[in-house]
Parts: sequence; C-alpha cells; structure tokens
Amino acid sequence: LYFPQSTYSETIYVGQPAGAPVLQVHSMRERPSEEPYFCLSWRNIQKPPLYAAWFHLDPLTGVLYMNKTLEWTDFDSLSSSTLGYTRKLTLKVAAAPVSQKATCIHHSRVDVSLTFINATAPSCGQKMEKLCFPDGDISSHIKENRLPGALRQLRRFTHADICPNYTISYRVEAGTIEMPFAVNNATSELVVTAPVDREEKELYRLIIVCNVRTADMLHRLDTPLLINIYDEDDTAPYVNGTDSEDVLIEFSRSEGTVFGHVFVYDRDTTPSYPKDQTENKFVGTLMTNDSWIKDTFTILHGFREEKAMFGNVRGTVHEYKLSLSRNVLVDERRSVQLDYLVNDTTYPGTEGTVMLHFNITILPVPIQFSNITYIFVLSRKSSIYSQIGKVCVDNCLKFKGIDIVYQLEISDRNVSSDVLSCYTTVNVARSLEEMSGVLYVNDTKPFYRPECQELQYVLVAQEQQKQLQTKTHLLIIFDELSIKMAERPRSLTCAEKRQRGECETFKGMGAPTGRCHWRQGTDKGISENYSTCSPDLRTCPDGYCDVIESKNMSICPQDCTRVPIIGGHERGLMLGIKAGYGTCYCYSEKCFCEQDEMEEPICDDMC
Amino acid sequence: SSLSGLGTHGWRAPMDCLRASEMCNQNPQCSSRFRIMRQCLVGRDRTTMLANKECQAALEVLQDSPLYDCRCKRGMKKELQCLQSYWSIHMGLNEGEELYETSPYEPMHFSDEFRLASIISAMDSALSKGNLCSDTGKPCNPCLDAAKACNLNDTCKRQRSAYIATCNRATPITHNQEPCNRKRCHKALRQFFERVQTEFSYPLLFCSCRDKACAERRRQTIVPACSFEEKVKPNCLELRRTCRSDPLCRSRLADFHMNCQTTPHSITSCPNDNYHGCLVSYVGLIGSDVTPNYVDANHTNITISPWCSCRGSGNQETECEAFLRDFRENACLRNAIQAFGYGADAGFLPITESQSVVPSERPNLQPAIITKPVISSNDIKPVDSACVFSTCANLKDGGQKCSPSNSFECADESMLDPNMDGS
Amino acid sequence: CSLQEEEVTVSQLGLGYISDETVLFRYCSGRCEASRRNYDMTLAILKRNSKLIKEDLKKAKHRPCCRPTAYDKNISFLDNQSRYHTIHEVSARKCGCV
Amino acid sequence: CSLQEEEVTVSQLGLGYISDETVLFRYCSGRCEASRRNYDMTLAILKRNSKLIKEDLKKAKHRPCCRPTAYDKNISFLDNQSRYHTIHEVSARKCGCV
Repeated sequence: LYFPQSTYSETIYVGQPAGAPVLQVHSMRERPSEEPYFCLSWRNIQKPPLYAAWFHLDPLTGVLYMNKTLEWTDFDSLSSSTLGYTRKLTLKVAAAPVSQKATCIHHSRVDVSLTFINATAPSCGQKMEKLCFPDGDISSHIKENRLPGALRQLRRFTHADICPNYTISYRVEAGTIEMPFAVNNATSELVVTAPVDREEKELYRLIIVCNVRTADMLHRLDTPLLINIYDEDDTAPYVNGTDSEDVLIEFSRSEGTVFGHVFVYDRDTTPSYPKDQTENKFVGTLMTNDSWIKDTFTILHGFREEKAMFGNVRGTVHEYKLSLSRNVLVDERRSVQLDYLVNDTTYPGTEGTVMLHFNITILPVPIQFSNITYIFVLSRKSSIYSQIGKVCVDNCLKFKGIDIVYQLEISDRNVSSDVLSCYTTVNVARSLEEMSGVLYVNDTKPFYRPECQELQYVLVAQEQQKQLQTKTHLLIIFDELSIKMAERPRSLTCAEKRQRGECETFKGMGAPTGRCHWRQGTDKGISENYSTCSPDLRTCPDGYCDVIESKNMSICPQDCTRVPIIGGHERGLMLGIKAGYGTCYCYSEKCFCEQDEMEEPICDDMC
Repeated sequence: SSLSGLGTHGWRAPMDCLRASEMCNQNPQCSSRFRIMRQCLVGRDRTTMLANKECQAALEVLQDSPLYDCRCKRGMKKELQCLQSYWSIHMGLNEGEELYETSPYEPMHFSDEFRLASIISAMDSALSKGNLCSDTGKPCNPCLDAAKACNLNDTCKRQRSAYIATCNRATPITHNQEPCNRKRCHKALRQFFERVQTEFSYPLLFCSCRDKACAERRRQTIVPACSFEEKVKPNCLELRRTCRSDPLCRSRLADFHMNCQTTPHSITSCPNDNYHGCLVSYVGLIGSDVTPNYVDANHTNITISPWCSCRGSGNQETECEAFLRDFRENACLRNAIQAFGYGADAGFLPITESQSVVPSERPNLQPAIITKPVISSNDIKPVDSACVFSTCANLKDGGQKCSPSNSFECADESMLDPNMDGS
Repeated sequence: CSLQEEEVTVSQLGLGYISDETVLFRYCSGRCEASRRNYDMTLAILKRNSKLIKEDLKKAKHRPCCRPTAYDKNISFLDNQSRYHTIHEVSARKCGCV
Repeated sequence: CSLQEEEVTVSQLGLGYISDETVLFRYCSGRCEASRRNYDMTLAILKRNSKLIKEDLKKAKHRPCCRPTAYDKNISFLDNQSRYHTIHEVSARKCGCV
C-alpha cells in the first residue's frame, strides 16, 4: 500500500459541526488482495495531543470526521509559540492491509495538516473556487505499473454546507490523448483506470472541471491537477551503438590518466539522493583474473539524468571510463582486451546486464635523441642564470608519467685542467611543467678567460624508472675572444629599475645579452601588460616562475615574488605579479606598482 | 506544561533550552529519560528505535518536561549548545524527512516591527541626507550608498573587509580544487551579520535596484564565487539532508521555513504579516550549507535560490521542487525584500498568493483587505485561482435575464486543452 | 600631529582600482616640534655648521616626522567590474611623532 | 636608510657644553623609497590631486622618514671646568624607515 499524496491539508473553522467529514485519505494497492485499513497514529500513544479527541477516522474509507463541534474556546486552548489567528494541527494517518490492522499504527504514515482558523466558516457567496478546490498547490502521485483505483477525493467536505442549495459535481476535462483518469460520480473520487507506464509519460496535467449549479446559474470552474508517476526499475540497461572502445596508451602513462568512455543507457531514473542510494543501482565487475590488469586499470563510473533523449521523460546515462591506477613502465608493450560487466542490480528481469569491452594497446616509448646535436652561441656578456636554450628527448613534451633527468658530461676528459675548469660555465635543469631540459649560465668567470673558447659537452638523458639512458652532443660557442674583468657586473636584479634609461644600461641576473630589457606597458589602469625591467622578455614576466627563475628570487621577481606588493596590482595564482598599475618594480622586501609621474617632487612640511 | 507560564495574548512564553536541559538534568526522572532519548536517536535506524517501548516511555516523560516547549534566542550566549539541546529532543518528535520543521528560535513578536520601522527610517534618513539617489544627474545606486555607509562605519568596514578578504582569497587553484576556503568564508559571513548592526548590513543585501549594475553589486554582496557557487550543483534534498545533520544549519532552515513560508491567509503573504521575521531568518541562512543568493542581476524581478537543482531526485522530484519553490517563488520573501528596499518609496503593494479571504471572525480582529488577484495570462498554474466560466442555467427558456458573473477573465480557450503537455 | 580623515572614492585613491565605492582615508598631519630630542637638536646644529659637509648628513632628518604608528589592516571593495579587491595598509589608524 | 657616524667634540654638539672631549655622534640617513606603503602612495596622489586642497593634507608626509628607532641612552663627559655631565638620547643606535 502507498499514499498517493505526500501530505493532506485542509482548513477548519470554529463551528465545524460534529460528524462533518473533513477530508478523505486514500491508499493505493500494490497487490490485488490488499485492502487498506486506516488509523490515526500519534507519536505518544499514551498521551496524544489535546485535539486528538476532536477527530475520528473511518478505518475503511479513510474519511476523517469531526468528533465534536469546534468552539471559540477550542482555539484558545491550543498553545502555540506563534501568534496570529491560525493554528496548525498535525495528525498522522497510517494505512495497513486489513489483515495486519492490529499493528496499523506501525505501518507507513502520511501527514494531515489542518489549519484551524479562529473564525467561523465563510458565508455563501464568497469565492466560488473555495467551494470546489482546496487552497494552494494540488498534486498527487501514483506508481507506474500498478492497479487502478481511487486516488483522490475532489469534493471539499469542510465547505460542503456553506451553500446547501448548490449542487457541485466534478469531471475530468476530456483531452485529445487518452488519459487513464476519470471521476467516480457517485463518490466524486478521482480514479486511475489502468496501470500507467512512467517511461511513456511521467507527468499528467489533468484539468478538473467543477460544475456548481445554483438556483439560476451554472458555474464551471477549471483547475489543473498534476499527477506525478513514480518510477520503478522496470527497464533494462542498453547500449546505443558501440559497447567497446579502442584505447592506445603511449606517451601518457601516469596514474590517474583517463582514456575513452562507453555509455550505457537506462530509461529508469537514478536518484542521486540520498548519496548511498539503492534504487536503480548499477554495479560493475572487471571480468579478468589477470593480476597485472587488475593492478593497472580501474573503470570509473558516473551517471547523469537526461530527458530529451528519452522522449522528454527522465532517464539515466551511465558513463564508463578506463583509468590507470598506477604508472605504466616506459618499455611496457602489451595488447589487452578488458571486459567489464555492468549489472543493474535492482532490475527484476534477466537481461539486467551489459558487457563492455576496452581493447587496450600499450606501446613502449623509446628514450632517444634521434639524430640531433645541439649547438648554441653564447655571449660572454651573459649574466649568471641566463637561459641558453631547451633540450628535449623525442616527444618529451607529450610525456606524462615518464620521468626524465638531464645531465652534462665533458666530451674530452684529457684536456688541460685550465680548459677543464671552463666547463663550469653551463648547466642543465629539468623544466617544472614538462620533461624538457633548460640550459643556463651557471658560472660567468670562464667568460673572462681567453682559453675558454668552445665547450663540447655530452648531454645525457636518463629515464628514472627503468634507468633507460640516451646521449647526444652539445656544443657551446662563445661569441667573442674575451672581455675585460672590469666589465664584470655585480649580479643584481633588473626588476629594481623603474625607468627605461636606467634599465637598459643595467647588468642584471638572467640577462642573455648582459643587459636588462624594458617592457613598456600601454594600457591604462591595472593591466597584465604593465611596464617593467626584465632580464629576458621571452621568459619574464610570463606569469610562470620557471625552474631557472625559481633558483634565485632576484632573477624574475615579477614571476616569482611572494613579498607584499604596494599599489594597484593583481597577484599571480601561485606567485608573482599577474597585473599591475603603471610600472612595477621590486626591491628585496617589497614590490611597487605605480604611475610613472610619481617622480616629480611633492612638498611636505620639510620643504 | 506546569513550568512555563502563559505569556501575553494566550501565548506560552518559552523557556530557553539550555536552562530547560539543566532543570531536566537536576530531576532524576527527567535526566534518565533524557539519556535514554539520546541513545534512541543515536542508532542508525531511528524510526524503529523510537517505536520501542523504552524510547516511547522516555518521550512521554520528556513531553511533560520544560524541554518539550523550550526555545533559543538568536545571537544568545552558547546559542549552539541551546540548539543542540533543542534538537536532541525534537529529532525524536519529528519524522526526520518532514518538509518543514518547527523553528527552535523564539518567535519575533509585533514589537519587533518597530525595529523594522527603524531600519526603514534609517534608509529614509540616508536617502534624505542627499546621497547619490536624491542627487539629480547622479545614477541612483542604493547598493553603492549601502557600501558607502558601511565603509564609513568602523565596525561594518572592518567586518566587511574581513569576510571579503577571507572569501576572495584566491588560494592557488591546483587541479579541480575549489577557488577558496568555503567553510572559512561561511564563518566570516556569519560573523559579519552577527556583529554588524542591521542598519548597515541589511541595506547591502536588500537594497532596491533600478539598473543592472546595482543588481549585480547586490548579488556580489556575499562573494558568491566562494560562498554560494560550487563546481557541481548538488541535489536540493541532499543539500537539505546535509544541512539537517548540522544543528545550526538545521535551526536556520527551520526558522526560514517558519518565518518566510508563503501564507495564503495574510495580506503580505508572510506568517503573521511579519516581514522582519522573514528577513532575519533569511539572513540567518547566509553562511550555512543552504546559503541563498540572488541568481542573477535582474533588477526588475528578483529570484533567490540556494545552489542546488532537482536533477536526480528520482520519485522525490515534487518534494525537491517544493523545497526549491520556497526560495525561488516565495511571495513573502520577495515582498519582505522589496518592502525593505522600497520602504522609502511609497506605494509598494505586496503581491498576494491568492485572494485572501478571511471569513467572518471574532469581532476584535481587524477586517481583511481584499485585493483583486492577478491570473497569469498564458497558463493556469496550480497555485493560481481556478478559472471560472458562468452561464445562465435557464437561458434556453428565455426566462428572467441573468448576467453571468465575470469575477475573473480567463486566458484563451487553448489553455484549457488538457493534452497541453509540459513537464 | 593628529589623525585627519577624508571621504574619497576608491578610484580617487589613485592606485589603479576603478570603483565608485566611497571609503574613509585617514592620514597623519601636524607639527612635531614638541617631540624633539637632544639628537634632533644636535643634528640641526651640525647640519647648519658648514664645516661638516658630508652628503648623507645633509639629507638626515633633524625633526621627528608626523607619521602613522598603526594602519588599518585592509580595505576591501567591489570594483566597477564586480570583482572584489583587498588593499592593505592604506589608511592610518594612529599617528605619532617618530 | 642606515646608521652613519661622525666624530665631534662635545662643544661641537652645540648644546652649550664646553668640552674638548671627542664623542661619536651617530645619525640616520638614506632613502626610504623601498619602505613605502599603499598609504604613502595614496597620500602622494591625493596631494598632487589639487581638488583636495585641505591645508593639513598638504603638510602630511607622503614618504616614510629615515629616523632613529633606538637611541644610545646617554653620553657622559668631563667639561673644561672639570665638571661631569650626562646628556640623554643624543646619538642614534638603530635606524629605520617609519
């Protein structure tokens, strides 16, 4: 048995006579043999509330009657924590099969909410619709695939005696499409005449016609009544098109990477509430005993509710994706067919399962420099931390889950110790966000020694899991014979300079040309294109504190600073100055962003 | 019960739940039952536990104790403990999945109306002091005036800066991490509304707007990117369940439902025509799991909603939509906000849900004012009044001339075609 | 030397933020004669005595400055593109001769 | 903004004491550009913006001052009439931008 309404509500007035019906509760049958037995159920059976005695419930029809005539004093006897001229009385009606009427109060219950108004019933001639229909939203619900039966009393019992010589009758407005609903004229109950299929239609919008015949007039009042059709798991899952997906695993081999997806459809709804939901629950099983497959792959399952694709009726689309539960070795080579059984556990029928297939191909990734040698020309004026260039094993920018480390070795070991000491000039560091290497100036002293002309390195790239290694040649050529010691700069930060003139004559860290570069902003207001002095406009500022810049905060504070920024600015997500007002410049403890005209002196009391 | 005396108007003055539980603990019979009740509620399957004899007996005793009718005061000392005491007994009394629960807070009486009047007068004085709105030529932006009034008041400015700095802190966005610390942001918002006088905080929330920029500023008041929006919209019933697992949120939601529920039997659509009660309980929700906010910068027609949807409600879609409707289509809340915002502008007419008919009643209550209801032009919605066609019963007999009643104009005939399908 | 205040819009603060919100800008102004020490007196005399013409002595401040001794932690506002900003230590909270 | 020092005789301190003893006079000097706050930037802009011509705004200090943050407690010496004197807070001990 189930109740076709989530709550029953009605208004009662002073003077409501004893024996008068108030409303009728219905209970829909789940099995033909069920006959409902109704009872009033109070939380505290021994001490029901004061107003319990005012009502009586017919156990067979579910009609609630007044047991006494309501007086003005009855209203005042009700204590309430709110003021005003209405009181809310909450009753609970339970319904059990007649065979279990002894335990009726322990069966499922529905709320009956009565609004007791501190006034007598309205006189005849008031709003006609009050005689026909209750206040507010009227809606009912029935389960799909269930038996016909009465689901709602249309008459408004509490207003029946207001106009005794009116005759009120109801009917369902005939519509173009067949509606399995009708009115039982004898009882004015709305009846569902046949089982309904939610997957066909989940909401019926009936027009209830109420005819009120007075002495000389016939009034017809229409109002919509919504009937929601409740779902049950009565349709099997199915696949639309393909139940398999081809997956190629090559450069992306890291844990958590997701590949491909297969969709399974189900015309039933799948409630996402409550979280540990039980209806229409899909369970999936990996159909393999191969431990390597079990340890390497997992299937991710998510679902969402859709309507349009199911003929404007809610249904569910399940999505299955293949995901790596660990890194795949760089030299792994394998072809696997992974079968995954999806089971609609609450579907009663036999075809509640669907088998999905993931055809997986894993290719090994060669760690090699295919026919490439690196040659870079380096200015002796370069300052320390100048970025020289990038090195990258084949496809290194696509690598995920393959860890590469780069190192430099000296090609010819038996050169003189003097020449050997030239090789401290260059070093390599692995980039932070990809698997490439960044060559940079690590020591500027060799720039001032004529014997250091050309450096021949061996660039070694080593994969960290299987220690696969590859090498190639790296040639660094100095652009001049030598420079005098006097020109040797004290390594400082370009970012301190706040004007073009002093910037472009300054030797700051990270400057490949040995000179800082001025970027002139053009926008008004706070802008990402702020004016600033930078060692290398290719990499600073670019909103990203790269592996070389993070070695020393003075190289590019615009990308890496964490110090307070004074003036109009927007901080980068992680670090640095994303946007600034006018010119941005930085000292060790603070950065400033301000308009350039700050320069001309303004007076104060010391002038 | 015997311990709580009757207040004025035959209304019972509630005892504070902290004192009530202290009194219960001093009474051996009451304290033992109170312990049993708490054990009854701890079990996962509460309903069966509550059906067992011992729990029933405990409930029986507790219904006679001051705990049964106790209440809490907003902003009182140890408010949270008071609310926890309240729910420890009322969780047993409710079924748990009710649409509406009784609010643990003491009701706001009519005397509080005057506080609303003072708020409105504060708005009047702000407007009359010749601020932006009354200056000719300057665009009228009451929300900007509210921000100015707040910035010029030390407490308001400090508290406002505190919650903005907390909510606006763009923590580094690593993959799919939320842009800010939502919990800390909610706490800062709650502190703002608890510590700042309503005369400064309410205008920021309920200022009346005549253009989009003003409406967008109003929408941004609670820093929605952090306190309101989330990557995924949860199901509203799931949101309600999460809220009801926290005593503070549960109390604020119950209070909102109680004070803002659209009431057909009132002129303002608010329970006891109490706008202020609705506004206070709405603000009480800000900073909880069910934080509501304006959904867009529409300055003509405000829509307020929590951040949730009814997708995935299964068979509880109607209940979910009812929960959402209490925010999105709430005439009481809308009237209360507009009354506050337009309070300074005369001529504000509350929208009523349906014709408010108060039948003949006891002589000392003031007569009801009946306003003409408005039927939407294109559809009958269940909540609207029915559509009436009247014809003369004896027209054919050419008898006495009768004029059909035309109390309503109905929409065009097509609207009545029942197979008009919409979901 | 005392705290003064001025109602200005955020845009008028001149930091580059564009917002019509009005904020209270507090600043320190006034004389500090009465707070001088022997140090100040000596420094003023040494600066006047042309024999000691060291550059940095000339620039040294021979009078206490009327400056903020505490600042409002921050000011938050909504700019005209409906984005929130928080700026730190804009307005003075306490003044003193330092 | 750093601590500088100068060897001077007590007489040269110009406080009226006559003594040939030489003492070390320390003072603070240097730029405070790098210590400015939003307060200083805003104040500078408001002062330049002629509309706000309030007198005390004009006098307000829009830059931190390089001033002593701690002083030598005192200096004692024997004057030329063989009498001892102690003078307080003549020499700076620490400097800062305030």
